[in-house]
Amino acid sequence: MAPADAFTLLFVTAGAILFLAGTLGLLRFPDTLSRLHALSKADNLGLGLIVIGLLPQCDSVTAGLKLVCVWLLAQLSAATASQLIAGAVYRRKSGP
Amino acid sequence: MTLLLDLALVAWLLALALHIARVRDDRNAIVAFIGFGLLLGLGWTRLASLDVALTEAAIGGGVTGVLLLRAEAHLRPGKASGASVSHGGKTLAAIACAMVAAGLALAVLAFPSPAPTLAPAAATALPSTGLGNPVTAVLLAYRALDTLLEKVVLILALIGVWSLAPDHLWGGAPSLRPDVVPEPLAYLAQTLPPFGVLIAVYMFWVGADAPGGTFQGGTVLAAMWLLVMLARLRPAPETRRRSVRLVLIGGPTLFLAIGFLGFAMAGGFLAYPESIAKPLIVGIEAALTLSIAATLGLLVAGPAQTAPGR
Amino acid sequence: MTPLAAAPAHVATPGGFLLVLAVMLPVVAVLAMLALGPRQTARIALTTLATGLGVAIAIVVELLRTGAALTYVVGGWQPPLGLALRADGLSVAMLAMTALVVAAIGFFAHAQHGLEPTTRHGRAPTTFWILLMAVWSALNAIFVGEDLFNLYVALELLTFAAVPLVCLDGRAETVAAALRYLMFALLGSLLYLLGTALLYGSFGTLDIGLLSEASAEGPGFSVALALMIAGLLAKAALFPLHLWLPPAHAGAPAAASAVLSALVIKAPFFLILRLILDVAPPQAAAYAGQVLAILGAASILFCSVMALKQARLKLMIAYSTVAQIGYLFIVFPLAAGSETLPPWGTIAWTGGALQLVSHALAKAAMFLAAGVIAEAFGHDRISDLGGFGRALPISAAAFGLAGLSLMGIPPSGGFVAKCLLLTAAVIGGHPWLAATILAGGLLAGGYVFRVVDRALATPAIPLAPRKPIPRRLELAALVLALAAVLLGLVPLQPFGFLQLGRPDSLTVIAP
Amino acid sequence: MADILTGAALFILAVTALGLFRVLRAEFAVERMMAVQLLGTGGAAALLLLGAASGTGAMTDVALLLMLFAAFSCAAFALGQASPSVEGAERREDGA
Amino acid sequence: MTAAWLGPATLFGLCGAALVGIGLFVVITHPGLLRRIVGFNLLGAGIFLVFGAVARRGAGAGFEGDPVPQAMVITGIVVAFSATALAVALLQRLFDLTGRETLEAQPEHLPRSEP
Repeated sequence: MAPADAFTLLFVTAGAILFLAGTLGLLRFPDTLSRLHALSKADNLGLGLIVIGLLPQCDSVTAGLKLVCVWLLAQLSAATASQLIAGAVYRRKSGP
Repeated sequence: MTLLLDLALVAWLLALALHIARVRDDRNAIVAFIGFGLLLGLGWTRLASLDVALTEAAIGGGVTGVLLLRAEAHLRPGKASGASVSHGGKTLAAIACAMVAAGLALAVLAFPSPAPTLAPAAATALPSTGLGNPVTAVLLAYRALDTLLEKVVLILALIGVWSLAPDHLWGGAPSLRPDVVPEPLAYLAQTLPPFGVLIAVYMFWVGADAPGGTFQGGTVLAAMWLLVMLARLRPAPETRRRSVRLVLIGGPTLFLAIGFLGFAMAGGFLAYPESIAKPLIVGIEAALTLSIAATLGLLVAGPAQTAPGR
Repeated sequence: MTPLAAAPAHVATPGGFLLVLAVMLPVVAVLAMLALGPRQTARIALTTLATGLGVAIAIVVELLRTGAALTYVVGGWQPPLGLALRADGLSVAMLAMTALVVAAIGFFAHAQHGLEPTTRHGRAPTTFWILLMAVWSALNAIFVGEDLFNLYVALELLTFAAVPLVCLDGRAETVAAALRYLMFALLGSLLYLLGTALLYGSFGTLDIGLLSEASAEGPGFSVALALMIAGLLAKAALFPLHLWLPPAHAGAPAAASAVLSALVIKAPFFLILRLILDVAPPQAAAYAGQVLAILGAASILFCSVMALKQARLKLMIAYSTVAQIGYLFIVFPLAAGSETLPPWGTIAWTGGALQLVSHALAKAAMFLAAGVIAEAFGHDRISDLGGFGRALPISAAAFGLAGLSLMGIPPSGGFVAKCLLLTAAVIGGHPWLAATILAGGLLAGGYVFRVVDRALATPAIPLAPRKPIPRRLELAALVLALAAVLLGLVPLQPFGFLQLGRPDSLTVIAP
Repeated sequence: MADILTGAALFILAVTALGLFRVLRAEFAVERMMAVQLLGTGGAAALLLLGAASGTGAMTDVALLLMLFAAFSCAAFALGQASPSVEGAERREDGA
Repeated sequence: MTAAWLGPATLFGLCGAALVGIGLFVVITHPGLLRRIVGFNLLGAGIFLVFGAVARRGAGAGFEGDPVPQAMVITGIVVAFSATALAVALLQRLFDLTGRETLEAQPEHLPRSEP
């Protein structure tokens, strides 16, 4: 196996395991906020690892840039989404 | 392995559809529908239709979703569940629908082999359009009349939506304003649009030769515009404004004008002279992208809710 | 750009570009109306009506001159990859009829909008003009389309133009009626689309000409055709799928009702006709024809009785529409044709085509007359209209003349149509269809007479209009009603015309 | 290599599916918003892997759009959630 | 041969058939109009998948699918979106005017009208 492939394999596996961890957290954790935390951290890290793992497989710089772009977008949306959810949970608890 | 993947996707899609059919709460169903749209986008890549995958993710998972969510929020105060269909009626309907599905499944299985296809014909004709993406060639050259009429359909839907405003508000601005804009959303509405516009331009630009094109780019633009309006960074424009209407009709008008020019330049309606076919098509696409973005955005925004200023 | 097929399925004819104009002219009008704003809308509409009428006349002249169908291949891309437009005798008759009716309705609407100068550039009039143009474009596209998917887009265009027409006045009942209409129409479009998917999967083409040459058979084909016809039936409001129609057509403003009842409803029927005649194999066509005839007969009887029971004039006319549509569907078994005689050589075919045109003219006239009555008296309750003939003689005359055509009383287009159908039913050995035609005529006589009786009544207090009605408002209905009657006086002319462009035209067997 | 990447995509999709149905069943409506976020990340990861497996560069574009619209839908959902009248109705409906 | 039978084209075609059934069921039986509109979208998605199966089967000439049905699906998706938007606008207007979100309680007509 070429070193690049081994690198890919390693990171993709790690990413997949993080996805699993995120979902387990979602299934197991008792309250909304901790579930949210588990989900956003694990999934984004997972996606990040997969993107890093796939970078050696790219045949051009643009393709690599697009991969990084996907990850950046995920960061942005995850950050916003978790803040929005957390805000909604907070409002629900304290009342308007 | 790919077989397993396909099976999993199909099973998942059907489970989501059943969830949508059975769940009581409308909003739950709509969230599931958005998920369904995103997943269906994935499914289309398995059918090797990346153009459709992009469209489905954008329209099915994005813009339709926000339209339905807004409608649900609008209708929520009056949640009086209507008289449901009787149990017997439901069973009967279920049997009838199952029969339709089964008949359709048999028809799908009975498709002839080898499958009839226009792929070779499309490939042979592709060089004379100067394009590299056959789907774009079908949409803007071989079957350009379909696309042109479909643009009129979009505009007409918008006219229909606008006509639902009360008389004194007609011509005014639709209102997308929520009562509160959560702060993170304002942040998202500021950071996401530059990304989105970049992606839209890219989608439109690669569309001539690779999956993508005017619909996908237009939808992304529409979504970004909606986001800006939703976060109250910009108000929705008055529908009677000349500039709004000119953007709306710009794409179809250019399309139609070049179509008529074809009588003079290429011997027929919607025919392009071979030497400048590609620039003409890309020009039409550019104008259409803007028009689609404006139309989709205004369709989601709905009829006017504030009276036009004098 | 060279055509692909070795032997092209469609060869463009010199006059073919007229078909493009017929479809695209109203689209240009829609775009111009949006660009120039409400103040110019009516002017653009009237200009387009005149030009469009000219294009329709040019098409008729071209067809008569060449004696062959007009064909156009869009962009030079031959089917199956590209699209073709084609107009044979029947299509041209539909185009011409549509242009005439749209022009008359436009004339009426212009006069009516002029009655209220404060709102004439407002929401309802402006939207009406845009939608009228869109309906016209969609109808023309349906009448000349040769590609089933292109026809799907045209059908959707028609739906999206017709639904807002229903709720133009914005009352809650009409919005509900529009929504119900939209639901039925969408279900219909989707079933139709499903059928095209199956057809494409089986044959790799959606061109009607190529499909009929493929002489297709097989279970998938039948499923596809059944789905498409079922979808179109929902749009054509044939019994028992008619429930959406009466509230939708009766609730709309008069000019819009006339468009919907006279024209819009004909498009799905026209497509069913094309599917059964041109695409379906003879066996399946015969079977489908039987089913459609039974539904058609049920429509005639049930909805004529319903029309008789209505208290409001516009609802009565709307129910009458469903009943009259029924006549079109009983044509199928009567015009089945034979080895030596193709369907379009039969007298029932001619009768059906005449019914199609004469109903459009008569129904538009009736709705416009009803619109004048509602405008004059502020309501359309039949029982309270005693003596309206004295106040509005022209409208009463228009209503009566249009009624002649609906009942099938000579001399009128409706009479010739129903007479031909009756003859065909008797000759072809369909006694129950003959009986239905007669019963339908009697029932139509009943509901038309109810209104005519009111018109001629002399109540103690003479009915007075609440506002003056200008003559030109009443004129459009009279012109249409007269056209419906005149159609019966020149019965032999349309016969050969309707067969132009059909393969192997045979000599006509006149009754 | 292609098979391994496809397998990883399948794994991530399956894990995401588990999480999705958990979230759709959540008693708090806010949490359902996570469903879309989850699908965006998981779907994008799966698409990137599949794209690398089949060597189709345009798959990255689909992933990009998926992520973009997941973020967009989240925002739309949050707004439906945010209006006070809705919050009130929400509490009653959930009985929380 | 098995591979051809169980390829994505057949699988997603069958999925489309099932989706048509589910969508039709929602459209016919659900009392809420908003859900019916969602049902129409499911029905549409099923039909588009059938088109997709047709397109995938028609791979040839160096293309992985027949571009003509793919283009039709794109047109169809846009038309379906317009239909959804118009239906939603009508529904919201009806709700504003009457407070109802069903089509029932029509005095002069039968309450259930769907086929």
